[in-house]
Amino acid sequence: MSGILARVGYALALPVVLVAVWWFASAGSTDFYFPPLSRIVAVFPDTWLSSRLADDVLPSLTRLGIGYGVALLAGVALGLAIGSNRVVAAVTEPLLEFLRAIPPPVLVPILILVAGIGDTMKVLVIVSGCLWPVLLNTVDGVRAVDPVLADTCRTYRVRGGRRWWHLVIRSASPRIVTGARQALSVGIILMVISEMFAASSGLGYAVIQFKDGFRIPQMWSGVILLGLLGVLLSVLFRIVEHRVLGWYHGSRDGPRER
Amino acid sequence: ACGADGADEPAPGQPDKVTVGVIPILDVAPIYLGIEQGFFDERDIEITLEQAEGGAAIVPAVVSGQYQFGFSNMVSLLIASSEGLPVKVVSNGNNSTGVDGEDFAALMVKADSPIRTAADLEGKTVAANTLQNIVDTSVRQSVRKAGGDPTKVRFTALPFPDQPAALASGQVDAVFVVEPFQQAVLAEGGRAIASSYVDAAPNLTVAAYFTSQQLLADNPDLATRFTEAMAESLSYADSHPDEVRTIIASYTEIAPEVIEKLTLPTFPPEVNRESVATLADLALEDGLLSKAADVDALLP
Amino acid sequence: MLAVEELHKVYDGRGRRVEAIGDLTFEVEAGSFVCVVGPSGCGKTTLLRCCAGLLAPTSGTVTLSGAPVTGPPEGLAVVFQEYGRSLFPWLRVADNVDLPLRAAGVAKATRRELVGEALGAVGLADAHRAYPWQLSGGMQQRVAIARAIAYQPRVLLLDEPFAAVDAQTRADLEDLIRDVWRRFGMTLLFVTHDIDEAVYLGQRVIMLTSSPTRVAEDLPIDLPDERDQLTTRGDPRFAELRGRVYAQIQKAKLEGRTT
Amino acid sequence: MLAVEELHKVYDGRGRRVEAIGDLTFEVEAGSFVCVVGPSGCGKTTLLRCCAGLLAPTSGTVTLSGAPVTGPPEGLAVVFQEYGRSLFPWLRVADNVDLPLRAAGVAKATRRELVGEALGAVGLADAHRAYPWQLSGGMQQRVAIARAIAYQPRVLLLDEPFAAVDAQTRADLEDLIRDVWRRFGMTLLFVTHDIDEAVYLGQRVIMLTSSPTRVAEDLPIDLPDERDQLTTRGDPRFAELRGRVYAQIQKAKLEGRTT
Amino acid sequence: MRILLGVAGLLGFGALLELAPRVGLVSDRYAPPTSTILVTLAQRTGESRFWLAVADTLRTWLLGLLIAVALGVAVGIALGTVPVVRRATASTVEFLRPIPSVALIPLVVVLYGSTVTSTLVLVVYAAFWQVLVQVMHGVADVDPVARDTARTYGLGRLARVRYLVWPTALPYVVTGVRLAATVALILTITGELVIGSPGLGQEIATARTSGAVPAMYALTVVTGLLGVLANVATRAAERRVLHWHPSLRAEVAA
Ligand SMILES: Nc1ncnc2c1ncn2[C@@H]1O[C@H](COP(=O)(O)OP(=O)(O)OP(=O)(O)O)[C@@H](O)[C@H]1O
Ligand SMILES: Nc1ncnc2c1ncn2[C@@H]1O[C@H](COP(=O)(O)OP(=O)(O)OP(=O)(O)O)[C@@H](O)[C@H]1O
Ligand SMILES: O=[N+]([O-])[O-]
Ligand SMILES: [Mg+2]
Ligand SMILES: [Mg+2]
Repeated sequence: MSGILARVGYALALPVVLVAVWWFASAGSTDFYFPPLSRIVAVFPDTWLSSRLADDVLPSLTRLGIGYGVALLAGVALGLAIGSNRVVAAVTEPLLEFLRAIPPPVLVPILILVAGIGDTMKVLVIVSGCLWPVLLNTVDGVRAVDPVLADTCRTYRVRGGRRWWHLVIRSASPRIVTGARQALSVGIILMVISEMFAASSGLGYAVIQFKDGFRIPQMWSGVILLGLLGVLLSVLFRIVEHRVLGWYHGSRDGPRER
Repeated sequence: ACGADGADEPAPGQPDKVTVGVIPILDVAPIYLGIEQGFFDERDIEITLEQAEGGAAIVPAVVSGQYQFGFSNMVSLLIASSEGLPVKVVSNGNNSTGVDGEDFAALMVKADSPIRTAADLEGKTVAANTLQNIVDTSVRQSVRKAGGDPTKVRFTALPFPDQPAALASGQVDAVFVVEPFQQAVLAEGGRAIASSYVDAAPNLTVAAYFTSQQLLADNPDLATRFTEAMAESLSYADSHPDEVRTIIASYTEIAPEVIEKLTLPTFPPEVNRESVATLADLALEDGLLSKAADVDALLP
Repeated sequence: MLAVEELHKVYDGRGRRVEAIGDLTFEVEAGSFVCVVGPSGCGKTTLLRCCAGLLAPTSGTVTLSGAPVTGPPEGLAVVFQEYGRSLFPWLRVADNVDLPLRAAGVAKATRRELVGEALGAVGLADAHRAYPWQLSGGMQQRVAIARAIAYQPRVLLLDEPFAAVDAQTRADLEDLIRDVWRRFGMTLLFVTHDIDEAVYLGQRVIMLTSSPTRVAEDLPIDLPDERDQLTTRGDPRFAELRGRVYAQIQKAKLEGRTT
Repeated sequence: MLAVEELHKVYDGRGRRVEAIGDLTFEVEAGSFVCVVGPSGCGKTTLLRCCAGLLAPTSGTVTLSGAPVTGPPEGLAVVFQEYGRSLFPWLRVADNVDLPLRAAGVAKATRRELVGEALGAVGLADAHRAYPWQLSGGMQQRVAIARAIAYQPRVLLLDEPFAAVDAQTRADLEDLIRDVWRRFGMTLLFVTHDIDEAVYLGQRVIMLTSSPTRVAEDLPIDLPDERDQLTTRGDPRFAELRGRVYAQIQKAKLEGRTT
Repeated sequence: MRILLGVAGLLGFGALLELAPRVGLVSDRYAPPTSTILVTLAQRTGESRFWLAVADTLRTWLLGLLIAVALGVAVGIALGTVPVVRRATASTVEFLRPIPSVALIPLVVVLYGSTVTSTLVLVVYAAFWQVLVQVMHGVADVDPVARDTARTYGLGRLARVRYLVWPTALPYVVTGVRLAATVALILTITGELVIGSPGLGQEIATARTSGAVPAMYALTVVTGLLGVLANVATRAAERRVLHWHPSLRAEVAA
C-alpha cells in the first residue's frame, strides 16, 4: 500500500512542480505562441472531450495499435532472420540502412503509390518508423545469445520452433523489449506525421490543423494530450513488460536489496 | 518572444538588411525579379530570401521578428489575424488570372472520369494541399456555383507534389493543383473542371506579403519602402512574362519545357480588397473563422 | 564406441594462441564409465566439447559408434562446467529439466514423472517452481545434473559436475550417478578434479598432462563393481590407486611447468 | 571484530519464499581464520553477502569493528562463488586484478608489482593479457583469487574459492591463502564444502545446519599454526577433527530433512 | 565478402526499382527508374551547389548527433544509476518523449528563426530520446555479481560507471547511436525541408515543389547513402569497442 503511494508520489512530484512553474511563468504571457497555461487548460475540455475523442483520437489510436503491432511482429521476425544468419545480414544490412535514412515526407508519395491514401498508408508510415528500434535491438539480442545456452540447446537437440522460442527469442527478449519501448513513442510521433498526409481526421491531423489555423492554445492542448497518451501507454507497457520480463528483472535485481 | 531584435537598426547610409520568407513556387517570381532589377537596392533594402516548403515556418518567423517580411496565402493571413496574431499585409502577392479555364490553378479530374462539373463532386474525395484554407474554400465555392452541395464533398490533405500521382492512381476523385502540377495532370490527360480561384472572387488576391505589427510600429519607413519596391516589382512582372519565366527557372527546378507552358498568375500591384472581403465571408461561412475577420485591419 | 583419435586443438584469437590439446588418442567402450583428471586449464573442457560435437578440432577426429562427430549426436547429454549459464533463466527449474524431454517428444505424463524423479534424486523436490537465479550455486548445479539424468542419454559427458556441492551431497550424487549409469547402461565420460572421486566412480581414469595436453596415463580401476562410500573408500586397493593417480598428476604438472 | 547477531534472512519474491538464514549469531576475532561449512543451499552465500554489506538482513545485524555494516565496508574483499560472472569480460586478466587497486589510488609501479605477484602466485603468470572468457573455469577462479590477494584487504570473504581447480592446484592455493593471511594479518571468513579443507585451513570451523540455517557447531581447530599438506593432514588430531565435522554435518543434514 | 553481399543487396533493390516502372507496374512519372535517378544524381554531383548542400546537411546532422549522443549518454547514465532520480523523472520523460518534433516547429522558429539552430534543436530533441532509452535499458542490464564485485572492491561511483556500467551499456549505446544517427539525419532533412534552413532538405523541397521527381529521388538517394555510411562507421566502431562481447567473439562463433 505504502509502496503504491510512494510510486504515485514519485510519478507526480516532478510533473506537479513543472506544471506549477509553467503555470506561473506563463500567467501573464502575451506571446502568441506561448499562451498562459491557464488558457491551454481552459480550452482542453472543449477541444478534446467532445466529439473529437471518438472522431479523431480513437481512429488515430487504432492505427497506432495496428501499426505498432505490425512493426513488432515484422521487426522481431526480420531481426531473428538477420541476427541468426550472417549471409542474410550481409545482404540486407546496407539496404535496410539505406531505407531507414529516408525521411517520411519523401517516403509518403511512394507509399501512396503502393498503398493508397487510406488507413493502410498511415499504418505503413507508423510501421516504417517503429520497425527500426525493434529490428536493430532484436538483431543485437539474437547475436548476444549466451554461447553456453546455445550449446545446451544443441546437445539436448532442442531445435526448430522450440529452439527459436526457448533460446533465441527468450534470450533476446530484454533487447526486444527495449526496442518495443523505443518504438512506442516513435509510433506516437509517426501517428502525428502520418496524419500530415492525406488525412481529414485524427489526433495528429487535429494538432497540425490547429497549428496551421493559428489556434495555438488548442495546439498546445493537443501536444499535452500526446504527452499524456505517452504516459498512459508507457504505464500499459510497463504492466506487460513486468509479466513478460519477470525473470529478467528478477535475475538482475534479485539479491539487490541495498 | 523576441520582439524587434531581428530587425537591424538602420545605420545612416547603410542599406536595411531584410529577410523575407518565401515558398519556392512561381507565385513569388516578382520579388526575385524585383531584386534582380534593383528595385529594392534603390530603396536601400538588401534582401535575403529564405525558402521554406510551406507557410508553417514563415508566419511564426515573421511574428517573432526573425524575418521582416513573409509570403503567405490570404486565408492563412485572415485566420491568423482573426486569431489575434499581429500581422499586417504590406503588399499584394499574386492573383488569379480571372479567366475561367485559364488560371494558374485548377480543379482537375482524370481523363476518363465521369465527373463533368464541380457539382458532380458530391460524395467524392478532393485533394487539397491543406485543409481549412484557401483551396478548400475556393473549391467549395466552385461546387456551390455549379449547383452542388459543398458540405457533401470530402476533402483530404495532400501536398501539391503528391496530388498528380494520387489522381492518376485513383486514390482521389479530383485534385486542386497549382502550376507546375497543373501541367503534370494535363500531361497525363487530366482535365480541368473548374477554376476555383476564379470562382471564389473576380481577380482574387491569392497571396500577399506581410509583416508584423511590431515592425510596422518600429520602422514604418522600411515597410513603406518595401511596399513601394514590391509594387514596382509586381508591375514589372505583370508586364514582362518572359522574364518571369526566366527567373522561375533560376530558383525552381521546373523543367524548361514545362516552364514555357505554365499559366502564370497575374501580379497587380494592389491588393484586390473586394476579393479579400469575399474570401473572408466564404471563410466565415465554411467555419474557418470563428468570427468575422477585420479585413481593413489586416490590409494596408 | 567413443573414439578420440589424434585430437589436436589450438585456440587462436585476439592476440592469444593457446595449444590446448596437444595430441590425444583414447577410446571409451560402450557402457563404460571413464573418468578424466588433469590440471586446471589443461584442456578437459575443450576435450569434452570436441566429444560433444560442439567444437571443431584443429585436427584429428572424434567418432561415436563409428560415425564421425561433427555436431552433437543424438542421445548425448552434457553437464557443463558453467552450470549457472547452462540453465535457462526464463524457465522455472522443472521446465529447465523438462525442455529436452519435450524436444525429444516424450509424452507429457512420462515427462512429468521423469522430471519429478530426477529433481527428487538430486534433492530438489521442493524447488520445481523456482527460477534458477533464485537458487544457490550448488542447487543450480544439481538442476543441471537432474536435467541430464531425466534425459536418459546413451552417452553422458559431465564436466566437474559436483564442484559446487558439499561433501555429503557430493557423496550422494556420486552414488546416484553410478546407479543411473548401471540402470541405463550408458557410456559416461566424467571430468573431475577430485582424485578420490575419479577412482571411486570410474572403471578407468585417464590422466592428462598440462596443456598442450596428452594422456599421461590411462589407469584401469580394478575395484569391485559394487561400490559404496564406506567400504570402497576403505579398501586398501582404493588408497593404492588414488596414490598412483596423485603421483602421476603431480608428475604431469611438474613436467608441464618445465616444458 | 566481525560480529553476526541474530541474523535472519528471508527471500521473498516471485512466488517463492525461502527462509535462508534462521538465526545466526557468531563472532570472528580480528586476524582470525574462520571456515564455514554447511550443506548446499543452507545459506552460506547469503551469510557472506550480509557480512559484505551487499544484502540487507531481514532482521539482526552485522557489525565490523563495532560499526554496523550497511554497505560494503572499506578494506573488504570478496571472492564470489560465481567467479565467472564477477570478472569483467571487457578487461584483460591483468586489468581485472588491477582495477580495485586503481580505484584505491595505488601508485602505478606498486600496482604492476602487486598484480604480477598475485597472478604469479595463482599460477597465471602467462595469462596477463588474456580475456577472462579465453580462460578455463579453474583459471577464471584463480584470477578472482589473485584479484582479492592483490587488493590486500583487511577482511577477506571467500565463497568456495577453490571449487573449480584440481587437487594439486587446490593444495597450492590453500597454502597460498594461509601464507597471505599470516603475512598481512587479515581476518578471513572462508566458505567451503570440503571438510578436509576447512579443518586444514581454519582456526575455527563453523558448521551450519540446512536452511533455515543455524550454527550447528562452532569447532576450534587446535592444530599447530604451522601447517603443511603432508604433516598436518597426516596428524591424527586432523583425522579426529575432520571426523567430528563430518559427523556433525551428516547429523545436521538429517535433521534438516526431517524438520 | 560482406561488402560484396551488401552491394548485391543494394543493387538488387535498385534493379527492382528499375524494372517496376519499365514493366508498367508503376508510372515512371512518379516512380522513375533507377537509371534515370542515377543519371540525375550524376549531373548533380557536378554542381558545387550540390556539394554545399551536402556539406550543410552533414554539419547539422553530425553536430546534432554528437550533442544528442553526449546528452543521451550522460542523462541516461545519471538516471539509470541514481534510482531516486530515475523514479522521480520517469513520468516526465514518458510525457516528453512522444511529443513530435514536427509539432514543435513553430515554437522553435519563434525562438530561433529559420536558422540552422532551429533545425539543430529539432534534431537534438528527436535523437536524444533514441539514445536515452537505449542507455537506460543498458544500464539496467548490469550483472548483479559484477555489480557486487565493483561495490565490495570499493569502486566509487565514477569508477563504477567507467568500468562496469559503461561497458555493460555499450552494446545498447551502439544501437542507440545507430538509431539516433538516422533519426538525426531524417530530422535534419525534414527540418531543412520545412523550416528552410540550407541543406539537402531544402534542395529536396525545391525539387518537390517544382515537380522535378527524378531530382527529388536523386537527392533522396544521397540521404540513404549517408545513412549507409553512418552504419558503416558505427559498425567499425562497434567491432573495436565491443570485441569482447559474445556477439563479436571470434572463437565462439565457430
Ligand atoms: N574460448 C577460448 N578462447 C581461447 N582460449 C581458450 C578458450 N577456451 C579455453 N581456452 C584455453 O584453452 C586451455 C584449456 O582450457 P579448458 O577450458 O579446456 O581447460 P580445463 O582443463 O577444462 O580447465 P579447468 O579444470 O580449469 O576447467 C586454457 O589455456 C584456456 O585458456
Ligand atoms: N536471489 C535469491 N532469491 C530467492 N532465493 C534465493 C536467492 N538466493 C538464494 N536464495 C535461496 O536461499 C537459500 C540459501 O542460498 P545460498 O546461496 O545462501 O546457499 P549456499 O549455502 O551458498 O549454497 P551452496 O553451497 O549451494 O552455494 C536457498 O534455498 C536459495 O534457494
Ligand atoms: O520527433 N520526430 O518528429 O521524429
Ligand atoms: Mg574446464
Ligand atoms: Mg553458495
